Amino acid sequence: MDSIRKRARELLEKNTVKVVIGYGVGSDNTVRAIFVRRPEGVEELIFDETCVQNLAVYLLKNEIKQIGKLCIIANISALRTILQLASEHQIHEEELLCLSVTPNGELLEFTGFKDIENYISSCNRDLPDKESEMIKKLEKMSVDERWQFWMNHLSRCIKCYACRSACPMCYCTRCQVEYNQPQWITVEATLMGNFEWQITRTMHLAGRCVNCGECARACPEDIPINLLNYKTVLTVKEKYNISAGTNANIDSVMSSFESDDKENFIR
Amino acid sequence: MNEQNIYMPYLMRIETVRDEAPFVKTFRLKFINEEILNRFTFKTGQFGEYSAIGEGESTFCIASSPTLKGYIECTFRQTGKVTNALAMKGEDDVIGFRGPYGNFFPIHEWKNKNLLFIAGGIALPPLRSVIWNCLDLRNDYKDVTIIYGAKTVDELIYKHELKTWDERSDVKLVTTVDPGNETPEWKGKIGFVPTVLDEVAPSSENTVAIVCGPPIMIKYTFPVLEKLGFTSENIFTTLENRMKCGFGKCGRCNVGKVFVCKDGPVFTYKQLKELPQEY
Amino acid sequence: MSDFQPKIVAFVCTWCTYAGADLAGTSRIKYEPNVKIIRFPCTGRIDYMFLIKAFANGADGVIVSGCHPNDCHYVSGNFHARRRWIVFRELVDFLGMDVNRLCFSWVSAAEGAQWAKIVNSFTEEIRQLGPYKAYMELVKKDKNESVF
Amino acid sequence: MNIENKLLKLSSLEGLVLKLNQDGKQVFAPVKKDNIVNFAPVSAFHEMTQDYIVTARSAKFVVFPRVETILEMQFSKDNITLKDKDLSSIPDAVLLGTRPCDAAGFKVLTSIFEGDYIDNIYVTRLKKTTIISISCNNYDAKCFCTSVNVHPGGTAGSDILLTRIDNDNFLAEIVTEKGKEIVNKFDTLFDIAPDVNKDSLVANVPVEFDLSAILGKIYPRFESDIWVEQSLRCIGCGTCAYVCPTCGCFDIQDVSDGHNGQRKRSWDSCGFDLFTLHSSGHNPRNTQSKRWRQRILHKFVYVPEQDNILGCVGCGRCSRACSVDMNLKEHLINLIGELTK
Repeated sequence: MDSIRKRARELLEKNTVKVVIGYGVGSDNTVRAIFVRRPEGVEELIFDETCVQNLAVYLLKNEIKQIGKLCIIANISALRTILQLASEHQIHEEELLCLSVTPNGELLEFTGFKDIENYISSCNRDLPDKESEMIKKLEKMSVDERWQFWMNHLSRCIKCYACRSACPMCYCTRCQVEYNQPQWITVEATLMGNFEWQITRTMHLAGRCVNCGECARACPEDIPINLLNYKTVLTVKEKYNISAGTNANIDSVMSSFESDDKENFIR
Repeated sequence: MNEQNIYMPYLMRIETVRDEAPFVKTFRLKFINEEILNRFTFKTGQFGEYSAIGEGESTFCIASSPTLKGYIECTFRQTGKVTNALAMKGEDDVIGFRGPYGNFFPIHEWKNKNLLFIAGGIALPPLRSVIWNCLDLRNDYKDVTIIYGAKTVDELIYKHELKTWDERSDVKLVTTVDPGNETPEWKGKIGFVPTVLDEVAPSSENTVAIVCGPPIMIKYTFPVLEKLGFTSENIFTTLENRMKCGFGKCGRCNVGKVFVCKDGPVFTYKQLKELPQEY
Repeated sequence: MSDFQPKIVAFVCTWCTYAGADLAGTSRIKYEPNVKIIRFPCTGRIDYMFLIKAFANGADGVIVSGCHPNDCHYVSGNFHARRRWIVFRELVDFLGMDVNRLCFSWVSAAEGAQWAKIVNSFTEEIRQLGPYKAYMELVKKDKNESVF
Repeated sequence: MNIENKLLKLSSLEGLVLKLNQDGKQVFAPVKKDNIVNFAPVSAFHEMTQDYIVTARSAKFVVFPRVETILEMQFSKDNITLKDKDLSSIPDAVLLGTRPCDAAGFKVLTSIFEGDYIDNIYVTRLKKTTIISISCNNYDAKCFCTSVNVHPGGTAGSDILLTRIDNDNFLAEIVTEKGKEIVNKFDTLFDIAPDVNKDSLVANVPVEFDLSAILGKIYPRFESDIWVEQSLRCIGCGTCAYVCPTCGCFDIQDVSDGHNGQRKRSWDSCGFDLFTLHSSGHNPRNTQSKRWRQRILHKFVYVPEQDNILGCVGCGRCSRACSVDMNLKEHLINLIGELTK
């Protein structure tokens, strides 16, 4: 933690960066994002295993971009997001600086996307155990049971779009649901609309999701929507052997192809 | 019609459809229900919620003068789902209308004054209502000057009425188009509305200015008017913000403390100066 | 065989399957009349939302069909489509939709008989499955008066 | 009317829930499901949980559903028929277990939906809903009702307010005629009130800030940087507005299949970019900081000035639901600090 504060202070004092996006103590002993712009502010920075929010969501927020060059204190999810965003040409190496800490407390400073790629390749990128088990459990259910499971959950959805806002990969300035010619998905939070919205969200994130789980964490109704994304993560990995957020120079999975993609259902 | 449901539109039949400019249409609408037809009144500057039933509602001003009885007119540009659906309608089709909502231009306070109308592009409809209202009470007012500009000659709306105004000896009409967009036959001025206003330099003496246009035009027109000596309480404009309900409930059209739908849409420049830039 | 006449919507590419279906017709091959064909320029244009909306509007089964791999008129449209379908099929299966009601096929312009065969067998499969009640339930809920 | 006190035994409350159900009323009460407490229909008292500070979502959905058909339309070949909403189809409902802050929230919603144009759908729903609140005997760090003039034992907005005396007994304060009707109808369930000091029975929520330091003072700071500062970490979802008991902003949309259609009113949030976007592409509130400012000013300036009622009841739901910890209480305290600088 001290090493992060020290480095952040240096960066701010030398004016190398204008703002450090990091974690700080929130209300009631929670952790939240903080934006440090003055060297003396670095004392508020913390970094430990409770720092789970994917701060990369702030990299594309206009009001933060306007401040100037950014430094982000990134956990593994955020690092993977940065690579994925880079592969989609949303961020550029010279615009930001990445700091991170290894599990044994060593400060990492990434000078480029290549660095991040090297580090990520040695990290655990698997889905969390709890969710993997849940997916297996759901897969074992009958179709009807699965349908019931999702209908129960999705009937609670109030269409607050917290899943979309919290997702660092949902950076479209105008979302598909905001177009009304045609109105693909109802504006109101009705069950079918909720169902279609989740299909849309998941399909748009297929091959791009870095399984940070931010969508489910943001959901005020605790709907396990991250399972949908994780399912596509597994599909993409199994069928095409690609994991999002490991390579800054990769074509998007859903807009590229191999002429021998394997499937067994097309007649 | 049930008076109790404030969201219930009146059904109106389209009497005529007129193409004003590319993607701009004017509907003449008549209430289907006789009772409402006879009862309905509005004041110039007020607006309504027009619905392409099954597609949604859209907000436009009432573009005809209140002095004309039996019908109202609205002019709109096709920009989205509802306006596109409306544009598909033809004569004898039925649309919905709720209103009138909002405040109005205090034309009775302008008696014996000169009137200066300044409009840009698709913002002429609200002023058209006032212009005709005042022209129908012509003896109440002194000089009437209209400065109207659009991007291109094609985009000037109400072309036939511009002609009528031009031919009238008691109206001074100045039309202008953006530089570079004039056609060889173009007889009017060339330049942006604020510049042309500066050129024409109407006297501010005993004069009320009524301005309506896109935000950028309004922004540059106010200083010119002030330079010409207009006081801020003698400059009127009408605002528009995204609206859903029209009566101050849906919570989106407010500019600071005031709701455009309830406290507006007509404001003086004096009032606007005290409001934050949320329009 | 039950009396149920399923509604089936087929999204097909104009260059291969549509021509194939045409060939089936001109060759006077009889096949089940339950299919309503919607023609697209390419399978790459067939958005997953089309399939969802077909079910929402009362389809009991959906066929998606286009050119065989390497035969796409636009070179790679069907490859892109295939990637999309693989992910989409897995996803809707995971969401509890009945993937047996989705039929994907490659039918070329020369395969009129193959088209008739696919339509016949798929119609029979859907007939066995019966109407898609679960989805209709969802649509009905959507039209409910008010949602709390 | 004067508030009348009664005693309601726990066993009688159980009976009351059954009887209300039998009476054809839909009873909504806090129910715990998947560890979240929310209002849901209950048929018996035991389905209701006692273990909650406030529910995750507010109770406003009973009078202001998240999606509501406001009128229906039918299309034939050359005719369009509009069908008004059948107000008599709105069911009688009872809200049991709302907190005094929830009840106070209805007052704010009412001030929005009444006024110059009276929204009869809302008014009818409210009229057909009896609100039986239960005073708070506990609170958490997100609660700040007392700071915004709402009391954990306050009767405003409730028809009947229950306050727990001990394990088996509630003090029932009959606040309105509607509450009185329930008491009259089921008078065998209510007993004579004991002499208790109610204040000692309800939670003592500390006052955390001085409201007068905000009221009338933030509007001049419209252009202040504090709005940008506070909203930097806001990600712009609509959660805060959707869980709020006083947020009444809505959207109107038509849904139609070409033969039949409905015009629907649904919740909307000022946190969305689309909320104020013009068709020209111009957006008066184009950044998150402007939208955050709108939210605060709406609650603490616009509603108080227009309707003479504070737009926030201090339930703290927005702060609990927020995934990025936009803590309203903290922001208000921070705002006061800025104002007094």
